[in-house]
Amino acid sequence: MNKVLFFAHLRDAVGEEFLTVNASGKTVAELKAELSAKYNLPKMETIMTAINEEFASHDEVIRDGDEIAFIPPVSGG
Amino acid sequence: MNKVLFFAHLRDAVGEEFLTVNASGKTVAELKAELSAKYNLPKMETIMTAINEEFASHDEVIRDGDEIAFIPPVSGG
Amino acid sequence: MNERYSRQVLFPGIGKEGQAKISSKHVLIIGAGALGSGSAEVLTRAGVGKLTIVDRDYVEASNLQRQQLYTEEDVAEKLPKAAAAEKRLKAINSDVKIISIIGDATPELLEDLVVGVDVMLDATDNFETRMAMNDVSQKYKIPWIYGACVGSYGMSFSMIPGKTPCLNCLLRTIPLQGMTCDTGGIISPTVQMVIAHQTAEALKMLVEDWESVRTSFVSFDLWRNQYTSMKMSKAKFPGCLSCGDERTYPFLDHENMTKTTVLCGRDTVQIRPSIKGELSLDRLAGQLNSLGYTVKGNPYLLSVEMGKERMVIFQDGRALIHGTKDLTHAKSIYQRILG
Amino acid sequence: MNERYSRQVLFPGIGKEGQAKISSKHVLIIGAGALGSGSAEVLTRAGVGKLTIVDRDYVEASNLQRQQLYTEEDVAEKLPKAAAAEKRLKAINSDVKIISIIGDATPELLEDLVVGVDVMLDATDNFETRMAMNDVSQKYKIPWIYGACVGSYGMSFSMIPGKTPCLNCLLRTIPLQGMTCDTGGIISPTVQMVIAHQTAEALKMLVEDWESVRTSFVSFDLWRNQYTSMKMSKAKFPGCLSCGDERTYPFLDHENMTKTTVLCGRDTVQIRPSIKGELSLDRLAGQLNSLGYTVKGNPYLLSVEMGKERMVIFQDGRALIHGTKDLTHAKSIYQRILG
Repeated sequence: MNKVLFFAHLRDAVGEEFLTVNASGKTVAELKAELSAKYNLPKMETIMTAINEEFASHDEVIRDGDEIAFIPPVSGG
Repeated sequence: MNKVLFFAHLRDAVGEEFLTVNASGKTVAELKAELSAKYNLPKMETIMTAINEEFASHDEVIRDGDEIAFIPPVSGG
Repeated sequence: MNERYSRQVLFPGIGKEGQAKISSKHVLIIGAGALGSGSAEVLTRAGVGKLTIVDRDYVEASNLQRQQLYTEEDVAEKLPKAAAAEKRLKAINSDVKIISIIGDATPELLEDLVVGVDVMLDATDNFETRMAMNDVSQKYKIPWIYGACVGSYGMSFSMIPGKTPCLNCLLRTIPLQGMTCDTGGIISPTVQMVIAHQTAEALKMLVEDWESVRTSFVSFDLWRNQYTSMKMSKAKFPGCLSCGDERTYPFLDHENMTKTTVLCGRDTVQIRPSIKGELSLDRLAGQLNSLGYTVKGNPYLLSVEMGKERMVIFQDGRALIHGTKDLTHAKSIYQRILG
Repeated sequence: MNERYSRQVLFPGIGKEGQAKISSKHVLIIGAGALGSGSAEVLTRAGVGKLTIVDRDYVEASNLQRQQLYTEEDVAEKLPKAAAAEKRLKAINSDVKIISIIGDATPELLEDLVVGVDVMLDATDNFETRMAMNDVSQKYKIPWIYGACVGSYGMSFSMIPGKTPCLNCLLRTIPLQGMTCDTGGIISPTVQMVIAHQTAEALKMLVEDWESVRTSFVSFDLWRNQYTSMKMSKAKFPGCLSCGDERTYPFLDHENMTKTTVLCGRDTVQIRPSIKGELSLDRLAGQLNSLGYTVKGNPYLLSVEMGKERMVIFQDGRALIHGTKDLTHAKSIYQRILG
C-alpha cells in the first residue's frame, strides 16, 4: 500500500491530508490520472510529485510502500 | 545503536550534525552527562531532548534504535 | 567593525569577511509586492551593496495587509510600488544603493538589468515572468531563488546554473490557472516564511557559502502545520530547453509571451496567453463567484466585473479587458486572476 | 467587505467571520526588538482590534539590521522602541488601536496589562521575563506563544492553559547563560521565520480555530537547513509549580526575580540574578573575547568593557554595572549578555 499526501488546494479537493491507496506498479502519471478522475481534481500535469521525499518524474514507477506527495507549484507572490 | 542529533551551539561544539552512539538502556540524563564530558559541552541540564521526535524527560530510558535530538532553548529575541 | 552590522558579523556564517562581501554585491528583485517588499527590506537592512527592484503596479489598499514597506499614505498618493519601496528602503539604510524601476519585467528588461547582478530573487506573481527569469539565469549564469505563496501554503527553491535543476526541468511548461493571492487569498505569516527561506539562501550566495545553499525544494503549510523538503538530485531533465545541451531559452522568445493589444477605437485591451490550453470555465466561475465577484457566462466565455474594469475570458485563455487602454495594467489584472 | 483585508478574508481559514473576530481582539506583545517589531507589524497589517507593545530600550544602530519598524532617523533621535514602533504602526494601519508602553516587563506590569488580552506574544530577550509571562498566562488563562532565535537557529511553541504543557514543564528552571543575539549574533531571516510561526499561531487563536493551533515544538536552523517538530503530548509535568495542581506561580514572586540596586554614592548598579548557579567564567570570557570585547579576569570574576559601561561578573551570576545609575538600562545590558 502507499500513503499519498496532498498539499494546498489538492488537500481541500480531496478532503483529507492523506489517502492510503495501492499504487504499486503504476507510474506517477497513471496515479495522477486515476486520482484526478476519482476526486475531480484540477489539472495535475504541472503538479510536482515526490516519492519518499525525492522529486519524481511522470514516468517513474511506484513501488509498494513508497510514500507519495503531490506538491502544486503556486504563483502568488 | 542510536543516532544523536545536535542543534545550534551544541552542533558547533560537537563538530558534527549527528553522532552514532550506543545509548541503549541509558537515561537521557546519563547520555547528557556522558556527551557533556566527552565533548566539553556547555551545561546540558536545561537542554530539551526529543526521542523519536517526541519530548522526553531526563529519566526516560533510551532503547536501541531510538533517534535522539538535543534542542537547546535560546533566549534571543 | 561597523556597529550597525555587529550582530550579523557575530554570526559565524557571515563574519567580517562575509559582511565585506555582502556590501560589495548586487541583488535584483523582480516584483515589489508581498515577497519583494519583504525581501528588499531584509537585504537592505543586511547591508547589500546595491539593490534593484522592479514592479509595474502602484500601491492599493488591499496590499497593506501583507506588503511590508507600504503605508496608508502611499495608498492615498497612489505611488508606484517601486517608488514607494525606494523611499522606505532609503530611510532604513542610506548605505545601500537602491535602484527602483517602474515597469513590466519583460525578457528584454530582464536581460538589460541582469548585467553585473550576483543573485536574482523571485517576487513576481506569475509563471511567465518566472520562466523568463529562469532562462535569463541560465543564459547569464546568475543564481536565482524561486519563492511563491497562496493562503497558508508557500514554497522556495534555490537554483544555481550548472549545478541544480532549473524551473523548466520541474514544470516543463507554464502552469495554466496557477493559484494566486487574488484567487486563494493570503495571510502575511506565509509571506514571512517564504521571505525567510529566500533571504537566507540569498545571504549564503552573497557570502559565497555555496556548500550551505539548500539543495532541496521546500514547501509548507502554516495553517495545517505541514513542512516538507523534497530532494532534487534526480530532477535535472537532460532535454531541458532552458538548461540542457540543446538549450534555446524558449521563454526569452517573443513568440512564447503573453500578447497584449489595445483594440482599435475601443477602451479595451486584448490578452493572448503564451500557452494554448483549455481553461475549465466552470471551475473558474465557481472560484470567482465564491470570491464575491459578479460572474456571468456561457459555455464559451465568462464575464467578470472587476471594479472599473470588466474582463471577458474565453476557453482558450484569451481575454478582453474592457475599461482600460493601459497594456501593463490589463496584463496585471489578467495575471492576478490566472497566475 | 473591506477592500483592505480582502485577500485575508479570501483565505478559507479566516473568512469574513474570522476577520470580524480579529478586529475585536486584543494582543499583548512583550518586547519591541526583532521579534516584537516584526510580529507587531504583521498583526497591525492583519487588522487586530487592539495591540499593546512593551519595551524598555531605545533604538540603536545595531538594531537596524533586523528590527523592521525602525529607521536611521529613529536611531538619530534615540527614540524609545515602543514609541518608534507606535509611530510606524499607526502609519501602517490607523484602524488598529496601538498602545505602547516604555518600561520593564516586570510581573507587576504583566499582571496589570494582561486584563482583557486575548493572546500574548513573546518577543523578549531573556528567560526571566518569559517565565513571568508563563505564570501570568496560567494565572489568567491567556494563551501565549514562545519564540526565540540566535544566529540562524530559532524556535516557537504555542501554549494554551489547561491544554498544553507550559514553559516551566519544559525547562523546570531558568536556563543560565542562554544564547542571546549579543553573544551568538543573528541574521534577519531567522527572525522572519520565528515571526512567521508566532503570528500564524496568533491568527489561529484570534479566529478561535483551536483545532489548527500547532501542538508541536518547532525548531529550525536556516543556515544548516534543519527543521524539526517535537511532539509535546508527554511533556506536561504534573508537579509543575506554574501549571500543576499545587501551583504557586513562582516567577511572579519577587523573591525569584533579578534584583537591581544602585550602589550608594557610586555610578554603579548591582544585579543579582534570581537563580543561584555557577557560571563557567572561562567559557564566558572566551565567548566575549571572540566577540571583540575587552575582557580581563581572574578565577572569581570577569571585567568586560562595554562602550560607556563596564560590567564585572562574579561566578554566582551577580554583576556590577559601572558607569550608570539607570536600573532598567543596567538590567538590559546584563540580560543581553547572560540571557
